[in-house]
Amino acid sequence: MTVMEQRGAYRPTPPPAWQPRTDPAPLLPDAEPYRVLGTEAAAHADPELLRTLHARLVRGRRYNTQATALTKQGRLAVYPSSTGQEACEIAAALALEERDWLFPSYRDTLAVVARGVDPVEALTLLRGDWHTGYDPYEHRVAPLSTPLATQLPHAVGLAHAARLKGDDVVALAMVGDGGTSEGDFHEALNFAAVWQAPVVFLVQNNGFAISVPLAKQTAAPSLAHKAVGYGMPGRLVDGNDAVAVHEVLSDAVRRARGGGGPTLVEAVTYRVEAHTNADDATRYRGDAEVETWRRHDPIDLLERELTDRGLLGEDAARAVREDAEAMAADLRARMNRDPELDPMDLFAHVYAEPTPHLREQRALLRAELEAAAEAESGNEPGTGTGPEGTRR
Amino acid sequence: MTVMEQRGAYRPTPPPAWQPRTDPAPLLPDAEPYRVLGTEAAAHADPELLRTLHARLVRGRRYNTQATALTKQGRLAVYPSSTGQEACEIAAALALEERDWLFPSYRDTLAVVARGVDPVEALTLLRGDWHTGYDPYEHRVAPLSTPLATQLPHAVGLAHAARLKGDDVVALAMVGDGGTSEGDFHEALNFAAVWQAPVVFLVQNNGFAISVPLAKQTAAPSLAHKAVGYGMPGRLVDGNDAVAVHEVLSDAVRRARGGGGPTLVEAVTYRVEAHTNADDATRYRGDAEVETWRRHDPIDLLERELTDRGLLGEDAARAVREDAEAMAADLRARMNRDPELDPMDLFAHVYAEPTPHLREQRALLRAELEAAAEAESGNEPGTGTGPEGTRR
Amino acid sequence: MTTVAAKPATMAQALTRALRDAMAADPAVHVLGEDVGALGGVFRVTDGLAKEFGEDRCTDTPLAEAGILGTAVGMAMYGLRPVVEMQFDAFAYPAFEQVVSHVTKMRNRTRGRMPLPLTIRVPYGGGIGGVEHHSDSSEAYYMATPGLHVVTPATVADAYGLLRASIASDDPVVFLEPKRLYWSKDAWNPEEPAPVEPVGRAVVRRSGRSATLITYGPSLAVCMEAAEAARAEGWDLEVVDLRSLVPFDDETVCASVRRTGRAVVVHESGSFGGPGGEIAARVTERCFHHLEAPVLRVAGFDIPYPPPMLERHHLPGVDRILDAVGRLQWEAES
Amino acid sequence: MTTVAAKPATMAQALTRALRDAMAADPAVHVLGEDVGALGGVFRVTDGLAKEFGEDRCTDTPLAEAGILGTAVGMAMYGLRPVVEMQFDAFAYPAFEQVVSHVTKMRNRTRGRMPLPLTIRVPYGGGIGGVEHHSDSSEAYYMATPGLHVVTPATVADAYGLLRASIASDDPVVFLEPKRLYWSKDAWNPEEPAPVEPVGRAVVRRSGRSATLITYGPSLAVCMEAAEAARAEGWDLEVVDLRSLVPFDDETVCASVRRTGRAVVVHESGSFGGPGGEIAARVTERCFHHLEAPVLRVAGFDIPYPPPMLERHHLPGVDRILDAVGRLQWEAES
Ligand SMILES: Cc1ncc(C[n+]2csc(CCOP(=O)(O)OP(=O)(O)O)c2C)c(N)n1
Ligand SMILES: Cc1ncc(C[n+]2csc(CCOP(=O)(O)OP(=O)(O)O)c2C)c(N)n1
Ligand SMILES: [Mg+2]
Ligand SMILES: [Mg+2]
Repeated sequence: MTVMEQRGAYRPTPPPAWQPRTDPAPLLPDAEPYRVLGTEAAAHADPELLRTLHARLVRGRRYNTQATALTKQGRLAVYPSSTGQEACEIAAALALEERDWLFPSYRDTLAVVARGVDPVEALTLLRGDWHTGYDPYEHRVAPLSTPLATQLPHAVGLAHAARLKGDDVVALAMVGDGGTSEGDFHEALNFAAVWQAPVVFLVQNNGFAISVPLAKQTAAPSLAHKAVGYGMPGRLVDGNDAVAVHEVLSDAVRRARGGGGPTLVEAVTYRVEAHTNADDATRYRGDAEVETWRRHDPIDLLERELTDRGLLGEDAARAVREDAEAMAADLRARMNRDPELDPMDLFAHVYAEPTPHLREQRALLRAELEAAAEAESGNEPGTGTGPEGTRR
Repeated sequence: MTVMEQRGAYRPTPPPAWQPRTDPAPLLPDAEPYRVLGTEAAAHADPELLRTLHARLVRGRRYNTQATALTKQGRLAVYPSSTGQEACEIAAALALEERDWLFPSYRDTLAVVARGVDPVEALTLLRGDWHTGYDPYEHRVAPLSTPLATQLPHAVGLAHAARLKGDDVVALAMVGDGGTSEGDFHEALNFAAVWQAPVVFLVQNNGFAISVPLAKQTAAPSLAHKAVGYGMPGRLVDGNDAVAVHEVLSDAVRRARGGGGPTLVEAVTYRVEAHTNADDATRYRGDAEVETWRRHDPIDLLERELTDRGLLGEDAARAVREDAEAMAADLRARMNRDPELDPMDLFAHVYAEPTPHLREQRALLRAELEAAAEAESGNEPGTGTGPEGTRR
Repeated sequence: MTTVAAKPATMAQALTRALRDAMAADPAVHVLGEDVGALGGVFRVTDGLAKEFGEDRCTDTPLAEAGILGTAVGMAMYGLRPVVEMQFDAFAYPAFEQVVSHVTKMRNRTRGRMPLPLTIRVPYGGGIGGVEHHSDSSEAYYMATPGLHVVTPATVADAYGLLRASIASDDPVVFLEPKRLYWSKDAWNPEEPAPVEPVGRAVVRRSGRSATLITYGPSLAVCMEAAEAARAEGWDLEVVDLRSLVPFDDETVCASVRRTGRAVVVHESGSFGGPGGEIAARVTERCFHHLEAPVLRVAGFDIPYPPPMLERHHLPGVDRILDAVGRLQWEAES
Repeated sequence: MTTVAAKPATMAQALTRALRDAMAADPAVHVLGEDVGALGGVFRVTDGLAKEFGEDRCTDTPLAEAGILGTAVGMAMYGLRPVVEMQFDAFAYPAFEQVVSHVTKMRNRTRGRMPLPLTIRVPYGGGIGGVEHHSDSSEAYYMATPGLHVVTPATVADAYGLLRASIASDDPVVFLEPKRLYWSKDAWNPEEPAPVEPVGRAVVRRSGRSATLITYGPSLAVCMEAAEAARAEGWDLEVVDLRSLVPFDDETVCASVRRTGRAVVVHESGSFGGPGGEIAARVTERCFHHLEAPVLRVAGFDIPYPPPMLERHHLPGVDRILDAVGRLQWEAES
C-alpha cells in the first residue's frame, strides 16, 4: 500500500459536492502562546524535568558566553549566540529519542551540543578548521550549515526515508523567523504534509533576522498560522518557558512518531545579544526592548519556579553552576590549542575517488608544500606555510 | 512616511503581553466555494454582466478549440487548453481596469486575449516564431512564459512600484494549483502582504498539475487557507461560476486599489482536456470524473441562468455563436500564413547594444545566410535555408 | 539467461530499462519527480516503474524542484539512493542552491562520512521545437561546480550503461539526457547490456588522421555526419565522444589531438563561458607543441535559446563544423 | 564645485557614494535587500541610504532571495531601476532561476520592448576568513548566461565608476564586489570621480614586455605584487585588469598578448569550467601565432571553498603565479 493510498486519494469534485479536504479548525494555533511557568499548570510539572531543564539551560548559557569570549580572543571566526533562547535549544534536543534526528539552523550550536555532540567538534564550522567537525551519524545531527532553511527539506527527506524503511525515527528541524520567508521553508512543509512525514518544525521567532524585525518579515497573525496552509497543526508556545516548549515539542514528536504527520511549532523568544559578535545591534533596536525581554529570561523563569517549590537548594544550585564552569573551562582549554591541519585534506573528500584532474591539482599543492618545508628547514624557519610566504 | 510606518512597526513583546498581530478570523476562507449561479443570489445578477460573460465565454471556448485544432495541423508547437476554465480566464480579465496589469500563467492565453491582446500575437510563444508576440505595455499584460510561479513576484514588484509612484494600478496574477507548491509562490505572497502591495492572486485549482492530482500536491483544507499564513484574506470560489468569480475578483481588486492589500483567491475548477495536445490524460484519470465536471460546465451554467430569466433569445444566442465563429475564422486564416522571420533578430535584443563578442557571432550568421542565399539563387533553389542544407 | 538478438531500441527505452534494472538490483534506489508515476514522465522514461515497484519507490512529488532535490538529499543522508527527475533543463534552476550548496558539498563537509549518492536526471538541449525554457543546455553551470559528476550519453547503449553507472556511483551525478535523442534508435540488446563501467572514459567514435572533433551528447551525431561529409573535402576526421564532462578524460582526448594536431570542440551550449572554453584551454595546455592551429569551437550562439522556428540557425550543423575545420590553417602544414 | 583633495577612501565607501549619487541623480533608482536599511548592510555599503532617501527607496526585504530579485524584476518592468543586494555570493543561488529564466531573457523575449535595467550587487570571493558558503566565486555561472553584464572592480575608483555605469546601464548587470577589497584604501576624490564610462573596457594596470597576467577583481593586487616580485627573476610582466567579464574586451587583452607572446590568467574561482578557460581559449583563438607557450591558468582549486584556516593554500598567491610564469617555455624563445 502506498503512502497516498493509505490516505485515500483525493478526487476532484465539482463545487456542488465540494468539501474541505481536512477540517481547518484543529490546525489553527491558539491565540496566545502556550505557557506553563508562572501559571497554575506549573504545579503539575515533574520536578525532575524542571531540574534537568534548569541544569541544561545554565550550562547552555555558559556555553554561549564562553563561545562569545572565544571570538574576542580570536579563537572563533564568528559566533551567533543563542543567549535568551536556551529554552528552545535545550527543549529541542530533549524532546527527541536517541534514534531521532536533529536538523539545526546555523544558530543552534547549543541544541547540537545538548544532543550529545562534543562541544569542541560542534564549533568546527565557526572556528574554521573544517566545515563540519562531528560525524552526523554518531548522534544523528545534521551538519550545522549557514544557507537558511535549506536544512528543512533535508529533514523531510530523511524522515520520509526512515518511514519508508519502517524505522521508528522522527526528525526535528529548526529554523528562524527570517528563514520562514525562504521558498525552501514552503516546499519542505508542503512535502512533509503531503507525505505525512514524521517531522517537527520548530521556528524560533526571536524577533529579528539580523536587523530586520518581524513586521518586515511577515504580516501573518503568527508564524504558527502558516501551518493550516499546509494541512498540519500549528502550535504557538512561549519560547522562554522551557517546560512549555518541551511539552509542545514532545507532543509533536509523539504525534509524528505515531504516524500523525508533521507539526509546525512557533516558539516566541528573543535574541538578547547581537546577531553575532560582529553585529552592532544598536543600529536597529533600543535598550528598552531588550530590557523587557531580559525580565522574561528563560533561566529566571525556571529558577523562580524551582525556588517557589523548594526544588533548588543552595547545594544543588552550586552544583549546577560548577558543572557549567567545568564545561566552560574544558572548552576554553581545548579551544586554545591550535587544531592540527593537513592541507592535503582539501582534496581527500571532494569525491569518493579524486578525478584525474583533481589528482593533478593535489600533486601541485603537495609539491608546493614540500618545497616550502624544504625551504623552511634549510633556510630561516618560521616564514609561514602558505604559497605566498615560501618561495624565496 | 514609509510603507512600514504607515502600518505601525511591530515590536517584539514577551509572551505575557503577546497578542496576534492581525486577527486571523477574517482571513480564513468560507468552508464552501462561493457560488451565485444556481442559487438565489443569481436573481440579482446584472443582466448585462451575464450577457457579456456569456458572450466572452463562448468566444473563449471557441478560441480553445480552434487553437487545439491548429496544433493538429502543425500550426502551433503546443497548446495548453483552458476548456472548462473559461469562467476564470474571462473573469480575471474583466475584473481589471484598463490601467491595471495582468500576469498570466502559461495556460492563460485566453485571459490574455480577453484583456485585448491580438489573438494571433498571444500565440507567438506556442507557435514558435518568437517568445512573446505582443508589447506587454500596450495592454499591460506580462509575457506568457512557462516557468511556473515565477510571474508572481514580478506582479508584486510591479504593483509595489506603481504604488510607490502614486499610480492607481492593481496587478492580478494567475497561477495553477501545482504552481502553489513552488517557493516563488510563497515568497511572492509574503512580499505582497508585508508591502501591502495592490495584488490579487488567482489560483485556478483545476485538480491537476499535468498528471499529479491535488492530493499529491497539498494536504491543506483548501489552497485558499494558505492566505492566513501570509496575513491576507483567502477566498474560495466556484471557478466554473463566472458571475461568482467575477464578483470575488472584483471585490479583491477593489480592496487592493483602496490600499487594503493583497488577496488570495482559489477558484475550484477542472481541466477538462488533457494537459496539452501532447498529453495522454487516460494514463492518470478516468472518464467518469471528467463527465462529472462536464455537467458543471461554465457556459452551461450561464446559459441555464440566461434562459431561465429569458435573457438570451434565439437571435442573441446566434449572434454570440457567429461572433465566436468569425473570431475563429480570422484566427485560422491568419495562423495559416507562415510568419515572416529574420534570423538576424536572434542578435538584435540580447542587449541594448550587442557586445563585441555577439557582433562577431552575428557576422558569422550573416555570412552563412548570404552564402546560402547565393548558393540558392545560383544553384538549385529550395534546398532549405538552415546551415545544414546549404553548404554544397 | 536466454540470448535475445539485438533489435532497435530508443534511447528513452534504454533509460527506462536502466532505471528498472537499478531498482530491481538495489532496493535503496528510489525515483522521484514531477509526473514520474502514473504518467511515466513527460518523456515516458519512468514508464511502468510505479506499477512495478510501487509509488513509494517511484513517487510523484509536489511541483517544487528545490523541494524535490532537497528531500532527495535527506533521503540519501538516510542511506537511500534517490534518482531525481527534473522535467526540463530550465526547470532545474529552482534547485540550483541545493546543488551548489549541499549536494556537491556534503561529502567534503563531513570528511567523507556523509556521501550523497544521488542522480539528477535532466533532459537537456534543443532541436525538438520546444518553446522558450524547454531547450537549455545547462552543462556549463554543473561543470563549474566541484563535487558533481556530469555525464551525458550520445548512444542508446551508453544511455543504459552510463545511467546504471551513475546510479551506482557513490558521488552525486548530474545525468544530462539529450532530448532530441530520446527517440533515436539503435540496435541494442537489453538482455546483454554492455558491462557497466564507472563513468569517466571518453571514446573514439571514428578514427581519422586530419583533425579531431571533440563532442558529446546531442552533437555526436552531427559530428559523425560532418566527418562523413568531410571526406569530400579530403579531410579524415576523428570524432571523440566525451561521455562525461566530469570526470574529464584528458588522456583519450589528448592522445587523439596529439595524433591529428588539430581540433574543433562542438556543442550546442553557448560558447562564451561554455564547456568548449575549458576543453580548448586544457587541450592547448597539454598539447601546445602538437597543435598546428588553435583549438576552435563550434557552439550555440551566446543568446537566449531561440524560438522553435529559428533554432536551426543556432544549432551547430554540419556546415558550420566544416567551416571551422576549414579554418584550421591547413596551409601551415604543407 | 569646490575641489577636495584626494584622500584615502575604502572601496566600501566608494560603493556607498556611488549608490548615493545614483539615487540622488535618478529617482527611479531603488535599493533593496536583506538588512540594507537601518543596518546599512552587513558590509555597510548601503549605510545612510535609508535615512537620506527613506525606506521606500532603500528597503529591508523579507529574507528570500528569489523574492527579492523577482520583485525587482517587476519593479523594473514598471520603469524603476532596482539595485538589489545579495548578502553573500552563496546566498544568491536561490535567485538563480530568476536570473537565468527572466532577468537575462526579458528584453530579448519582448524584442526590446521590456528592458530590465537592474543591478545585482554580489559580495564575492574569499580571503576574509569566512565560514562555509561565505567565500564563493560565482562568476562562471553568470558569464555562461547570455543577457547579463558581469562587472567587477579591483580599485576604489573603479568601484565608484563601474557601479555608477552599471546602474546607468539599460541591461541587467551582476556587479561582483570583491569582499576582501572592501576595506582596501586608495587616494580618491569623491567630489571629482572619474567620468563614468560605459562598462566593457579592460585596462593595462602595469606595462611589461615578457608576459601578460590577465586578471580581475580580488586577484589584481596579487598580480601586481607578483609582477613586482618577477623583476628579480628578470621578467617584466604586464598586468591587464578586465573590469568586466561581459562584455569581454578582446581588443585590449589581445593587443597585450600579441606584444608579450605569453599569458597567464589569474583568478580565485576554480579553474575547471571557470572564467580562465574561456579567456585562455579566446586569446588562443585570436593570438595563436603570437604565442610562445600555451596560455596558462592560475586559479583556485576545483574543490569546495576551504575553511578559513586552509584558504591560503587555495587562493592563487604570488609564488603560484611566478611558478606558472616560469612554465611559459622561456627556452623556446632563445
Ligand atoms: C539563504 C541565506 N540568505 C541569507 C543569509 C545571511 N543571513 C545569515 S543569518 C541571517 C538572518 C537569519 O534570521 P532568522 O532566520 O530569524 O534566524 P536568527 O538569526 O534570528 O536565528 C541572514 C540574513 C543566509 N545565511 N542564507
Ligand atoms: C518551474 C517549472 N517546473 C516544471 C514545469 C513543467 N510543467 C509545465 S505545466 C506543469 C503543471 C502545472 O500545473 P498547474 O500549476 O496546476 O497548472 P495547470 O497546468 O493545471 O494549469 C508542469 C509541471 C514548469 N513549466 N515550470
Ligand atoms: Mg530570527
Ligand atoms: Mg492545475
